[in-house]
Amino acid sequence: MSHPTLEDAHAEPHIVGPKIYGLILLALLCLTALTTGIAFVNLGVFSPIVALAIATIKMVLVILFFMHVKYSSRLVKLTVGAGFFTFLVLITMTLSDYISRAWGLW
Amino acid sequence: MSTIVRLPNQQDATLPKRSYLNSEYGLKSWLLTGDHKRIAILYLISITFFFFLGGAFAGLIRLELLTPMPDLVASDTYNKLFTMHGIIMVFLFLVPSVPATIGNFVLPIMLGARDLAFPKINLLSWYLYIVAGIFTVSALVLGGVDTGWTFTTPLSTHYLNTHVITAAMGVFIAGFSSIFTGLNFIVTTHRMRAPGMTWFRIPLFVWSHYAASILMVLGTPVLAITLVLVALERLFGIGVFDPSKGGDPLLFQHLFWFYSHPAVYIMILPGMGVISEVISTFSRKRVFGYTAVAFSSVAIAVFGFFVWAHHMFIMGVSNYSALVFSLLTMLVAVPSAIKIFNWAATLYKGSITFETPMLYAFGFMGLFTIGGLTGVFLGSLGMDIHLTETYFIVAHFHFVMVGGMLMAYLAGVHFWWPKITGRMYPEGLSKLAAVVTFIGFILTFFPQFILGYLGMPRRYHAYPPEFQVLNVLSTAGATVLGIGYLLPMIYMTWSLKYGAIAGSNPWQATGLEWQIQSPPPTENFLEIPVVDHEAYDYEWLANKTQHEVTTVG
Amino acid sequence: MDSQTVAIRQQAEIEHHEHEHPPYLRHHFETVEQQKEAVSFGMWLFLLTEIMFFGGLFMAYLLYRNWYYDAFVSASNTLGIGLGTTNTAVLILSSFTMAMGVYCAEMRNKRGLLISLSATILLGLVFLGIKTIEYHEKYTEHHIPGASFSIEDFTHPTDKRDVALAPDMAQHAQIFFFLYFAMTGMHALHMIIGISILFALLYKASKDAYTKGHTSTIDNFGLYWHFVDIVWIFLFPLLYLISRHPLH
Amino acid sequence: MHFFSPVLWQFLVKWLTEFALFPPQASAIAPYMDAFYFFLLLISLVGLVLVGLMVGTFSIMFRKEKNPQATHIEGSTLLEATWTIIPLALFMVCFVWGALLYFRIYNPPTNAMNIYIVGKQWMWKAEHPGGQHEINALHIPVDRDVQLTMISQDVFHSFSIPAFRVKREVIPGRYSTVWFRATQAGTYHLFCTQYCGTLHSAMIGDIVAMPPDDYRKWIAGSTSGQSLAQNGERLFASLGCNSCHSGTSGARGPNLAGIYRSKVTLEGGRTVTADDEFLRGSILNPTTHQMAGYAPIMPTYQGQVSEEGLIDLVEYIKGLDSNDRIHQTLNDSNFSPSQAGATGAAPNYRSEQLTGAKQLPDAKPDTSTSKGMGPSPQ
Repeated sequence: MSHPTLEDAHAEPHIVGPKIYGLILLALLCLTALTTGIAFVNLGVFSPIVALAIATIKMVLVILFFMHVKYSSRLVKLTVGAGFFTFLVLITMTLSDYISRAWGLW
Repeated sequence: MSTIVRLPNQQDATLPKRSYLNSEYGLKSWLLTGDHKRIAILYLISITFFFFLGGAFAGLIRLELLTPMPDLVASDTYNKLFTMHGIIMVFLFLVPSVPATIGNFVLPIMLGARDLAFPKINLLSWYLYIVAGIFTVSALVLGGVDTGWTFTTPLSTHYLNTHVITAAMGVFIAGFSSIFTGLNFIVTTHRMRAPGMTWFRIPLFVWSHYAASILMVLGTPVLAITLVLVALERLFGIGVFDPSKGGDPLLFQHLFWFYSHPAVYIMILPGMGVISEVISTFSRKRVFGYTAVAFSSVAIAVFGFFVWAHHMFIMGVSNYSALVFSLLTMLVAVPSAIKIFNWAATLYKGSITFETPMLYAFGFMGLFTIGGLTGVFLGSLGMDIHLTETYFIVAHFHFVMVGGMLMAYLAGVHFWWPKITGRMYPEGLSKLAAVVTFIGFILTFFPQFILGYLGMPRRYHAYPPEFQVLNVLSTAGATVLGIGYLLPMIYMTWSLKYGAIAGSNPWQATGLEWQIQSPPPTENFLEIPVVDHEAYDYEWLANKTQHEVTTVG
Repeated sequence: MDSQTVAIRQQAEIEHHEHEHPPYLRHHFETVEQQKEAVSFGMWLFLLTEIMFFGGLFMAYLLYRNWYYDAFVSASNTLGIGLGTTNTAVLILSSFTMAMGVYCAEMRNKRGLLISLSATILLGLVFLGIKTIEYHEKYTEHHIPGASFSIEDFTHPTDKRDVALAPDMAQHAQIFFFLYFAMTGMHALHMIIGISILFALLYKASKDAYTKGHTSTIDNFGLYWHFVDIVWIFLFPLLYLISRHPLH
Repeated sequence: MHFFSPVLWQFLVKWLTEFALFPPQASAIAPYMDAFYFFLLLISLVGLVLVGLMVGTFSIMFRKEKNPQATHIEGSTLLEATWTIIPLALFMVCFVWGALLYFRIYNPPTNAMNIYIVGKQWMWKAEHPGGQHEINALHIPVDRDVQLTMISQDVFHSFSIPAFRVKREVIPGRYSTVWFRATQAGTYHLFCTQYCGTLHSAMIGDIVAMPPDDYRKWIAGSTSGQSLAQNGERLFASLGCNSCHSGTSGARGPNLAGIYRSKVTLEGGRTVTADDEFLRGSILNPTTHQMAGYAPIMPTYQGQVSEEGLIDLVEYIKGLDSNDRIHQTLNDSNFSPSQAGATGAAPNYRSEQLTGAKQLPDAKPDTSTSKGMGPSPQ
C-alpha cells in the first residue's frame, strides 16, 4: 500500500515481529522509569508538561506498533485522529470559558 | 435530458411469495433475528409506543395550562409530567426515531449491502433501547422524577428525592443503544457499499445518517460519564458539582450540553436525509446541488461540536467565550439554510406530484425554516437574554424537533411504508392527516412564540392570567395535533391487511431499495448489484424500466 | 449496459473470484478481507467512544487541579508513587504479552498464543491486586471521599512536610480523591471486563479457534487491551506525578 | 346579551381586552431590545416568504399536469454561493448587534445604586443597602441605574423582568449581577425562569418602579432600623474578624480599609480586583484568596454565615474607608454569632434565616423533603 486512500480496504496484514514488540516494550519501560525519576525533580510549571509529553510519546508508541496503526489503512489513522480531535475540542472549548472568566466582569 | 413519469399500475402488482416478513415465523424468529429489516420493525413498534406515551404527557401538560390556576394536577406532578415528556421524547423517540427505524431498514439496501455490518450489535442496541425504556417507565411508576430532562445540578443532585438515578440510568443505557446504531451505520457506509457505489453515488439519506452517526459515536459517551457523575454525586455527595463543597455546577452544564447540543443535530440530520429523498422523488429530479447538500450535512456535524455553550449564555459563562460560542452558532446556521434553499431549488423545472410524503416534506420545509430562523434569535447574545428560558425556547425547539423531525419522520414512514409492508395506505386519508398535523402544529406552537416574548417562563405550572388566551389557543391546537398523529396510526394498521398491493417501486424512485421486491427478501439482494449510475438518476430508471418491459413482452 | 458498467462488472468478478467461504465468514459479507476490515474499524469506533467517555473525567480533573492546586499537590503526595510505577510497568508488560498473543495467532502458533494470553491474564490480575492494596491504604487513611473523609494528614505543599493545609483547602482534597477513585475505578472496571473476556478467549483458543487463520477476534481484543493500557499511561502521571511539587 | 356559550363569550372578551404582542417597554434597554427583535423578525419573514414563494410557485408551475417532463439540473455554484453568503452576512449582522446589546445589558454603570438579591427555594429576598428587606417584591426608583448583586442559597434560579427585558441566572456560591434603568413607574412581573424545583412557578413577585420621591418615602417608611453595613459591623465584631483585620501595623490579617475595588496581590503573584465576589470568596475559602505576605491562618466561615450575613459583611467592608470604626467595635463586641447572623435579616424571617445558614453544607437529597414543606411565598 504505497498510496493508501481513505477507502484502502486492503491494508495487507503486515505482521509485526517480536523484535519490534520487544524494542517498544523496552522503550516504554525506560520512559516510565524516566517520567517517575523526573517527578522527583521540581521543574515548576514544566513538570506537568514534561510528564504529559512523555505520556504522549508512550501512547503514540503503543498506538503505532502494539495497535498496528502504523500499518493500517488511512481510514483507521483518520479515525484515531478524529477521536483525539474531538477530545481536544471538549477540553479546550470548556477551559476557554474557565480561563477567560478571570479576565474580569467581561 | 428529460424523463416522462410513468407510475406502474398497481392492479397487476402482487405480493412476493418469499419476503423478510414470511421467511420465518414465531416470536423467537423476531426477538432473535439478525435481519436489519426485522429489527427496524421492532424499533418501529417500540418507538411508536413511547411516542404516544410521551404524547400523553404532553396532552396532560397542555390541559393543565388551559387555566392560569394550578388546578388540574399538583405542582410536583406537573414537574414530573414535563420531565417525563422531555426524557421520553428526546431519548426514547427523537434520537432513535428515523435512524433506528427507517435508517435501519433502508440504509443497507441503499448501499447495496445484505445487512448492516454488525447484525448482532444491531439487535443488541434494540434490547438496550428496551431496557432503557423499562428503566424510564419504572422511574415513572415508582413515583416519577422531576429534574427536567436536563438533570440540572445541584437541583438534581442535592435538592430532590425523586427517582433521579433510575431515570439517569435509563438515559445512560439509551445512549449506548444509539452509540451502537451509529457505529453500525458508519462501518456499513464505509465497508459494505456495493461495487461501483462511490461516495458521490450514495443517496443523501445515507450522507445525513453518516453525519448523524459521527455525532452519536463521539458525543453520547460524554453524556454517559456526566450522568455517572451525577449518580455518584447523589449517592456519596462528593461535591464535584456542588458549589458549597468547591465543585462547579457549570461544569455539569458544559459536559451535558457537549452531548445535548449535538444531539439536536443527531435528531434533525436523519430527517433532512428523508426530505432529500422525498423531494427528489416527487419532483423526478436529482437534488439540486447534490455535493452541497451532502457536505452541508457533514458541516453541521462538525460545527455541531463547537456551539454547545449557547445554552448557557446567561448562566454565568465568561462573556468572552459567550462571544465565541455565539459566533460559531451563527456559522452552524448556514448549512441548514443551504439545505432549505437547495430543496426549494430542486422543485424548479421538476415534474411535481403531491403524494402524502411530499405534503409532509413541504410541511417540514415551512416549519423547519421558522424553527431555524428563531434559532438565530436565540443564538444572538442580546436577544437570548430576554428569550431564553421562556416559551420562546419551547416553541423554537418544538418547531425544529416536532415540526422538523416529526414531519420528516412521518414523511419517511409514508414514503417507505409500501417498501416495508408491500401495501399502500389510503391516499386521501393520509393527505388529510398531513394537513391536519400541519395546521394543528402551527396552532399549538406559534402562540408560544408570542408567549415567550411576553415573558412567560417555561416549565411553569401556574401563570399570570393575561397569558391565558394564547395558552388556550395552544391547547386547542394540541388537540388537533393529537388527532393528526392518531390518524396515521389507525390507517397504517388498517393498511397492513386491507391496503392495496404496492408493487416494487410505486413512486418510481431511483434508490436501490426500490429496485428490489417489496417487502424485500431477507438477504435483500439475490446477487450484490453493481452500481453504474449516479444517485437520483431518473434517466437510468426510465431506461431500466423500458428494458424490463421489452424483456417481459 | 455501457462500457463503464462492463468494466465495473469485470472488476467485481475479479473481487469475487477468490471467494472461499470459511465457516467464520458471516453471510452478509462478501469477502473475508471485507469482514476483517469492517470488524477492526468497528472496534476502533468503539475505542473512540471510550476516549470521549474518559474525556469527561479528564475535563473535570483539569478544571479542579487548576482551582485547588495546593489540595491536589498535597493529596497527590499521599499516593504511593512506587506502587503506581510498578503498576504502570505491569500494565505495559501485559500489553506486550497481548501483542505477542496477536503475533502468535497470526503465526498460527497455538502454544504461544495460550502462553501469552495466560500471561496477560496474570499480569492483569497483578495490576488489580496492587490497585486493591492502594485502595485499602486509602481506606485505612480515611481518604475515601464521603462521611468518613479525614483531612488530618494533608500538609501544606512546601518542601518541609509538617505545615498542615488550611482546612478549607484540605477539604478540596476530597475532590481529588473523588476523581482519583472515579478514574482509576472506571479504568479498573475496564480491566475486569477485559480479563473476563480474556478467559473466554483462552478457552476458545485452547479449542484452537484463532490459530486457523481467523485472528480478528484476538486482534480486536488486543486493541481494547492496549487502549486500557493507554488510559493508564495518562492516569499515572496525572494522578501520581505532575502534582508532586508546589508551584510557589 | 351573549347568545352563545358564555365560556366562549368570556374567552372572546379576554382575547379582545388582554391580547398583547409585547410586554410593556418599561426600561431604558427595552426599546433597543425591541428594535433588534423587529430586525430579526424582518429577516425571518423575508427568509420565510422567500422559501414559501419558491416552493409555492414551483409547485404550481412545474406540477406534473403542467410539466410532465422534468428537466435535469445538476446545480449552480453561483446560486449556492449566493444563498450561502447572504445568510451568512445577515447572521453576522445579528451576531454583532446581539453582542453589543449583551454587553450593554451585562455591564453595569459604575454609579448604579446596588441592591442585593438572595434567591432560595422558592422565594426572592431583596436587601436594600439601608436595611429594608422585601420578599417576592422589589421597589426601585425610576430613571435611576439600579444594579442587582444576586446569589442563590440553594439551586440555580433566574431573575427575570420581562418588562425590563433583563434576565440573569442566580447562581449558588457566586455573585452574578444585572442592571437596568426603569423608565416608567408601575408594577411589573418578576419571574424565576430557571426550573428550581416543586414550586418553581410560585417563585414570582412584583417589581414596583416608583417616582423618586415616592421611593424615598417608601425607603423611609419600611426601614428595619439597621442598615446592611451596620449589621455587617456587628457580625464583623461578633465573629472576631477585627482581632486579625484590625488594620494596625503587624496585624495578622490584611487591612480592609479601602480594599474594595482595589488591586490586591495574591499568594503566588496573581493580581485581582477586590470586588464583591472576591470579598465573599475570601470569607468562605480564605486559602484560595490568600493575599501575599500573610500566613494561611484564617478559618473558613463556610456554612457558619448565611448568605444574608455574608452580604452584610461585604456591604460593611465595601464601606470601610478607615479603621477607626473597627477599633471602636473592638471594645463593644458582645454579640453571640447566632444573634449577629440573625440580625442579617429583618426579625420576622429569623427562623428560616437560621436554617438558611445551615442549609448549604449538609444539603442532601433527604433534606429536600423538609424544604418541600418549607416556607412558601404565599
